[in-house]
Amino acid sequence: MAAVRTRRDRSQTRIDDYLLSEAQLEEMYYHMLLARRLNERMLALNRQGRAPFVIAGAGQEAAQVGAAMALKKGIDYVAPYYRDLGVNLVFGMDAREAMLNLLAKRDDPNAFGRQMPSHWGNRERHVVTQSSVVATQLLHAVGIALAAKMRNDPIVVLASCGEGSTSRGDFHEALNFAGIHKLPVIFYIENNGYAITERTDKEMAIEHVADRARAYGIHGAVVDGMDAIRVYQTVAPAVAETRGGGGPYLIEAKCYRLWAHSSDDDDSRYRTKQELEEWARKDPIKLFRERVESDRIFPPEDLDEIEQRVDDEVKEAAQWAASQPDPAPEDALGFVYKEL
Amino acid sequence: MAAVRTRRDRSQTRIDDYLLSEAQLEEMYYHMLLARRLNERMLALNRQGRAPFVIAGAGQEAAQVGAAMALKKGIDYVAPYYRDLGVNLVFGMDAREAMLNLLAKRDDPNAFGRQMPSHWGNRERHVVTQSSVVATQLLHAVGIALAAKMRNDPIVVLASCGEGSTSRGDFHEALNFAGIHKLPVIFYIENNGYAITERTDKEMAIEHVADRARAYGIHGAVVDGMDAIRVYQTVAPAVAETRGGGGPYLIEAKCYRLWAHSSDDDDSRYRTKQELEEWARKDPIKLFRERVESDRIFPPEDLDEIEQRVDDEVKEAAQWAASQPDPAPEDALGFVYKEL
Amino acid sequence: MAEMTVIEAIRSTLAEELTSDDRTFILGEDVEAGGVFRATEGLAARFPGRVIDSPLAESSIIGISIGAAHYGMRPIAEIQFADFIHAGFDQLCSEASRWSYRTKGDSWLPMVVRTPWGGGVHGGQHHSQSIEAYYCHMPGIKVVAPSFPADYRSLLRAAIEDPNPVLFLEHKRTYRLIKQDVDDAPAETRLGRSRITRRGNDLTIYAYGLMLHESLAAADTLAGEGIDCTVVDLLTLNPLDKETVLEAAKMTGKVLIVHEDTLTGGFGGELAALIAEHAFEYLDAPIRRVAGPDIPAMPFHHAMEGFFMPNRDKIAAAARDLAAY
Amino acid sequence: MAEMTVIEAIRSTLAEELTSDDRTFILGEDVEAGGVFRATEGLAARFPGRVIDSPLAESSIIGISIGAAHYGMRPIAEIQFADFIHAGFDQLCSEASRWSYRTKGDSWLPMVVRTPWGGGVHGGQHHSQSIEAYYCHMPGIKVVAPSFPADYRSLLRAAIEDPNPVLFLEHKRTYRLIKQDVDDAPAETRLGRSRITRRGNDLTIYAYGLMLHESLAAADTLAGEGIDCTVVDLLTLNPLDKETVLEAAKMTGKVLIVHEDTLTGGFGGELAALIAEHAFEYLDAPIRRVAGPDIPAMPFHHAMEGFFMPNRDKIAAAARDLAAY
Ligand SMILES: Cc1ncc(C[n+]2csc(CCOP(=O)(O)OP(=O)(O)O)c2C)c(N)n1
Ligand SMILES: Cc1ncc(C[n+]2csc(CCOP(=O)(O)OP(=O)(O)O)c2C)c(N)n1
Ligand SMILES: [Mg+2]
Ligand SMILES: [Mg+2]
Repeated sequence: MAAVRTRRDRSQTRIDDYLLSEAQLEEMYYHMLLARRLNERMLALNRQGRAPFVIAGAGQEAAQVGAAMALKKGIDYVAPYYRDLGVNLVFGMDAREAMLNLLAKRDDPNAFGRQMPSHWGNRERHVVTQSSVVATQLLHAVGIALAAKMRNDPIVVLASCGEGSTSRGDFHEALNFAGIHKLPVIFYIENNGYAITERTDKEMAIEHVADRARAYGIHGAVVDGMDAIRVYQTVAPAVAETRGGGGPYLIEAKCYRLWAHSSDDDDSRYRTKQELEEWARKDPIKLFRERVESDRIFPPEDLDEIEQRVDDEVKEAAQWAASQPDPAPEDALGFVYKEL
Repeated sequence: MAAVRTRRDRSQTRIDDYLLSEAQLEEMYYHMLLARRLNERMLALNRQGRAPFVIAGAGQEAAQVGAAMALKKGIDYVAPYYRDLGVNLVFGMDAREAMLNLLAKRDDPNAFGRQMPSHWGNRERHVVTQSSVVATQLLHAVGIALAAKMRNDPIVVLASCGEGSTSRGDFHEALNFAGIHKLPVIFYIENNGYAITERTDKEMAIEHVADRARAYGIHGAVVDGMDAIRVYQTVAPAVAETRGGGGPYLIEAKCYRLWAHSSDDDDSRYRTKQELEEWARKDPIKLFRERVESDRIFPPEDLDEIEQRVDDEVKEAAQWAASQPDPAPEDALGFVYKEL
Repeated sequence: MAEMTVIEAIRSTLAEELTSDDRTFILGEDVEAGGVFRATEGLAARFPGRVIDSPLAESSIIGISIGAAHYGMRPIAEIQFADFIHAGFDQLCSEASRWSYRTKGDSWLPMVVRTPWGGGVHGGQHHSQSIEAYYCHMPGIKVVAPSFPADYRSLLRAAIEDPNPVLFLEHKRTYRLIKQDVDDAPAETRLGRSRITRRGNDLTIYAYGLMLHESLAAADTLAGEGIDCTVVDLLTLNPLDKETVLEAAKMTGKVLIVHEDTLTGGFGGELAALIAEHAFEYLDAPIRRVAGPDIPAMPFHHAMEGFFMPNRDKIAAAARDLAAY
Repeated sequence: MAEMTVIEAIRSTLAEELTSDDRTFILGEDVEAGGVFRATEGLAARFPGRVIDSPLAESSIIGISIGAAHYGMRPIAEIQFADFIHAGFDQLCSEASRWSYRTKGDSWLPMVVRTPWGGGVHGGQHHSQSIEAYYCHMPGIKVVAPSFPADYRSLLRAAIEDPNPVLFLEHKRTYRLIKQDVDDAPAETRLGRSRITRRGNDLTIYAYGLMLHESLAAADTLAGEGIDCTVVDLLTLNPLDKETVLEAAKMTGKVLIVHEDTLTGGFGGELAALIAEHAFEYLDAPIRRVAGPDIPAMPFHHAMEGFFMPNRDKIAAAARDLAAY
């Protein structure tokens, strides 16, 4: 995990209401904010014609960072999906790498320019490589959990996807297998209300994806995905339970896609300004700051300082990454097969 | 539907306890028995080396005939699976055709020798053609129901498969779509306890497949599939409700596969004689006869006469079919594309 | 006469077919809002209830279309990107392709699966694929890959009217790139026919989709150098118009097969094999193929994408070699 | 030395690999009870917890194997019949084939998918298919199709030890039909190599699986008629041993490609294309293919099945024509 440069030594002691320490809360804010600011910069670069494609997690930072922080870095695995910049930051990606990924630079540690941006993957960091095909990763997560169980490794795998992606057969097959073998997997659904243009009622006839847990004999939970602290407080005990052999979880984080689907999408054709404005008021980063400020966890200056640090990092990273080498044309070749 | 030659004119009036008339009960017994005796003859032919492959529905006749009788022949559709000889008999297949199918004769109206036996299909009779690939037909049924709904045709589609087959992604995708569009489909699961060698606990972590209905916002029901009358009484109202726009049903008929998976399978390697004997006592045909006899619906002679008639038909059909023409080698060609 | 892009040709044909045949309907992801390429823009409002958003599930899009077609409708399924059709492979291969065969024509499936394919749009591994080779090895499925707007119109109409499952491949790079004056009257193109688009005596180039345009451009350049090319627009890939393919090979004795798809096991192999068997005596040179390299799929970065994509220069270079042979 | 059938060769190799490498395990339908062909008979008892019955869901068998392989295990997946792999096409194509490529080797997948393929067993449309063409068009997947028990042993071991996804095709008709004395010592066969099994100057036959045996039988007959055939056992189909393929073509100048799979778009097209490009100057005759007819899949009835299946007589007849050319 990228070291979070704390302003002063934060307390490691849990704050009762939060179940999180000051240090963790700072990390939480830092990662959420970094995800947002990186995404903003990425979109700006796209609008300037300097980045061909952006797909972002704006509105889902709390869902992502809160869940990822409930895992043990270096031990647990994540099989994330394209919006999960927040998850990746928690798992050790830094701003520079995020920018290398955006620009498909030769040294992007995720895909070396071979995949679209936001297709994560890093073996050493336990981030499972992913394609654009949604929901396939749920089965990979199950396979990792099966293997770990066979080896008696006490790990947990968190696999995430959008609510629309739960319509695919692979979702069913993954949860079914995990249920049968009581595997240590958290299926984590970031329900942001849309699958590109389709609202949730086009994807399912039920209100909560999490209600599907019963169909597989596994645990289900719904959490307010705009509240990072609640997310953490929901996912952390589930992680502990599944690690202890309690079987898989299906957790649904209710959130909202604050931006269009991607830089190629025009969302004005299928949703109203009014809807957007309503949700903007629930912005997870804004909410978080308001809460920790009103609870006086940190002085506002500290939070401002984190904001400043994030801005600096993003700016520096964008500049640095732009100057990094592109892949050569013939870098298209190689590694079709692994040689050991 | 093949005319059932009744011994005398049975009453068409419903018998209160049964919700079925005498005539229907006779038809029910006739079709269950015909299915069983045909399957027995088929297996005998296989053992004599005269039929290369048999896959039978012994133990599931009540589940099949009871459900099919709840539909409107000529109007409703079935998308059956390989064990569903009983469904097909109710929908109009006769003993001769069943034997043509077994022997892959040129004039088998299901597949003209092109498919393995028990791969049903007959457009005119509203029996949807099926492959060996399990569960694909659930989606075809949904497509038919969607089309019918678009056309305002008040039909119902019954799609069946085994409990093992519900593990496939297509099961999930079919139920999800049907739920979203409230389509007139009955997903009918014949839970016979085994998927070849695998018991149900290898296929799912829950006890009742029907509990999955909730995951799709549709109705679910479990019924004793060894009792044809109960099956009818469960399926008939569901058919009426879904026809009226009440949305799809997932109905699970608990039954038992009395024989090995197929003529190629040796079930002694994975189940005990004792288990088989216990279930043989619940043989759906035996149970049915006992009940109508003790309730004095028909005199025993009538039932004996039906038995005799069935035996005669099966014998005649087997002989007749054996003498029917085989496909010529070059009949392998043609109809790759439909010409209109 | 009106100038139309490829996407306009498709959209207008869809509208016409929805108007003229009430058995047609559209099923796919995001089609109600117009689809990601806007092929169905405005249609949901014009044809209420007949443009249907599917859940995000490709096997179901195909499987449900099969059922609806069996019932007598004429579903037009949209798979958002060809790259995502793979989850529907089973429904296409095990079911759709055999529906007529296994019932000896008792049942049949008048259905179309439209899907954008091909690269050169910065789509990376999963938004650039060529999928035709898989489906050209699936008797029972027809595969169509037009290049010009007028052919998109006539072949899409023909596909919808055909009683068989048709995979209708739309090269996404050409959607807005290629324009053509299109007659109001239906063009003559029929399913199952290829067309000799340009005639020349020195060598024959076979192509489809974007590569047909690149091949024509290459042929122009080569003409200036005194190399006269025949260019065959294959149009329907399965079943293939063997007659036209072989005629064109025999005419020039030298053949160059072009496709964007990766080389090994690509559709070009079948073309080469046909020619090597049935036009052998006419051949004056080795059969050459220009195709994508044998890597799983197109990389994202533009430099590597450019390396992957065949284009007019690579085609012209191979043609020069061949002409000089 | 012991005489072994193909199925015994497979079973014994599985047992050896489970013994020698504790990262290996078996996942598939009915494998605990031994599988429908008894390839895994007795293994569940000998290796508790390492022979795992999967639910009836092919996409999950492949997808879960991917995850386990990524974690460092060596899963050996069984797809009960090759015909049912289609639902796993997406996991193989979109995921397994690209795992190494898209991470530039940061991640990789040491996994094997074993599956019985081929016809002649009265299996009808869905228990007889050839699937190799699809996967030979998938760079990143290795495809192996042995013919002799000794090669089954060495190539299955090599497949399990390979760090890449390998599709291991077992011709089900040969399971009990083909026997061979097998050394205790590992055979030399390596992934990626074809073998010239028989040498003759008149023409070259390429084959794999059951058809290799039929080709050898045809070659015997033809030898009695004074026609001497070279027979190439392809063994690994993807990536292909181009060197051996071309060498054998150049040696005789006449080539006959044999496969059970349907003709159009089959693997034979690629072979023919390679030869027509890279051995063109050596060719003395059109490239011939003997293959299944272009129908969706093998019909059930034995008369039609016989019509479908290539065999020694059809191969010999084609070879005679070719020799006489
Ligand atoms: C199998 C597949 N089909 C279609 C697509 C195209 N596509 C990309 S994202 C997306 C919507 C996903 O919605 P959801 O799962 O809710 O995730 P979100 O984007 O809302 O986070 C679609 C249809 C795809 N990537 N994969
Ligand atoms: C997709 C697919 N995979 C595997 C098979 C092989 N197979 C045939 S029947 C069967 C078991 C089916 O079990 P279930 O659904 O419970 O039906 P049952 O045979 O018990 O009636 C299997 C695995 C198949 N036909 N289709
Ligand atoms: Mg969403
Ligand atoms: Mg069963």
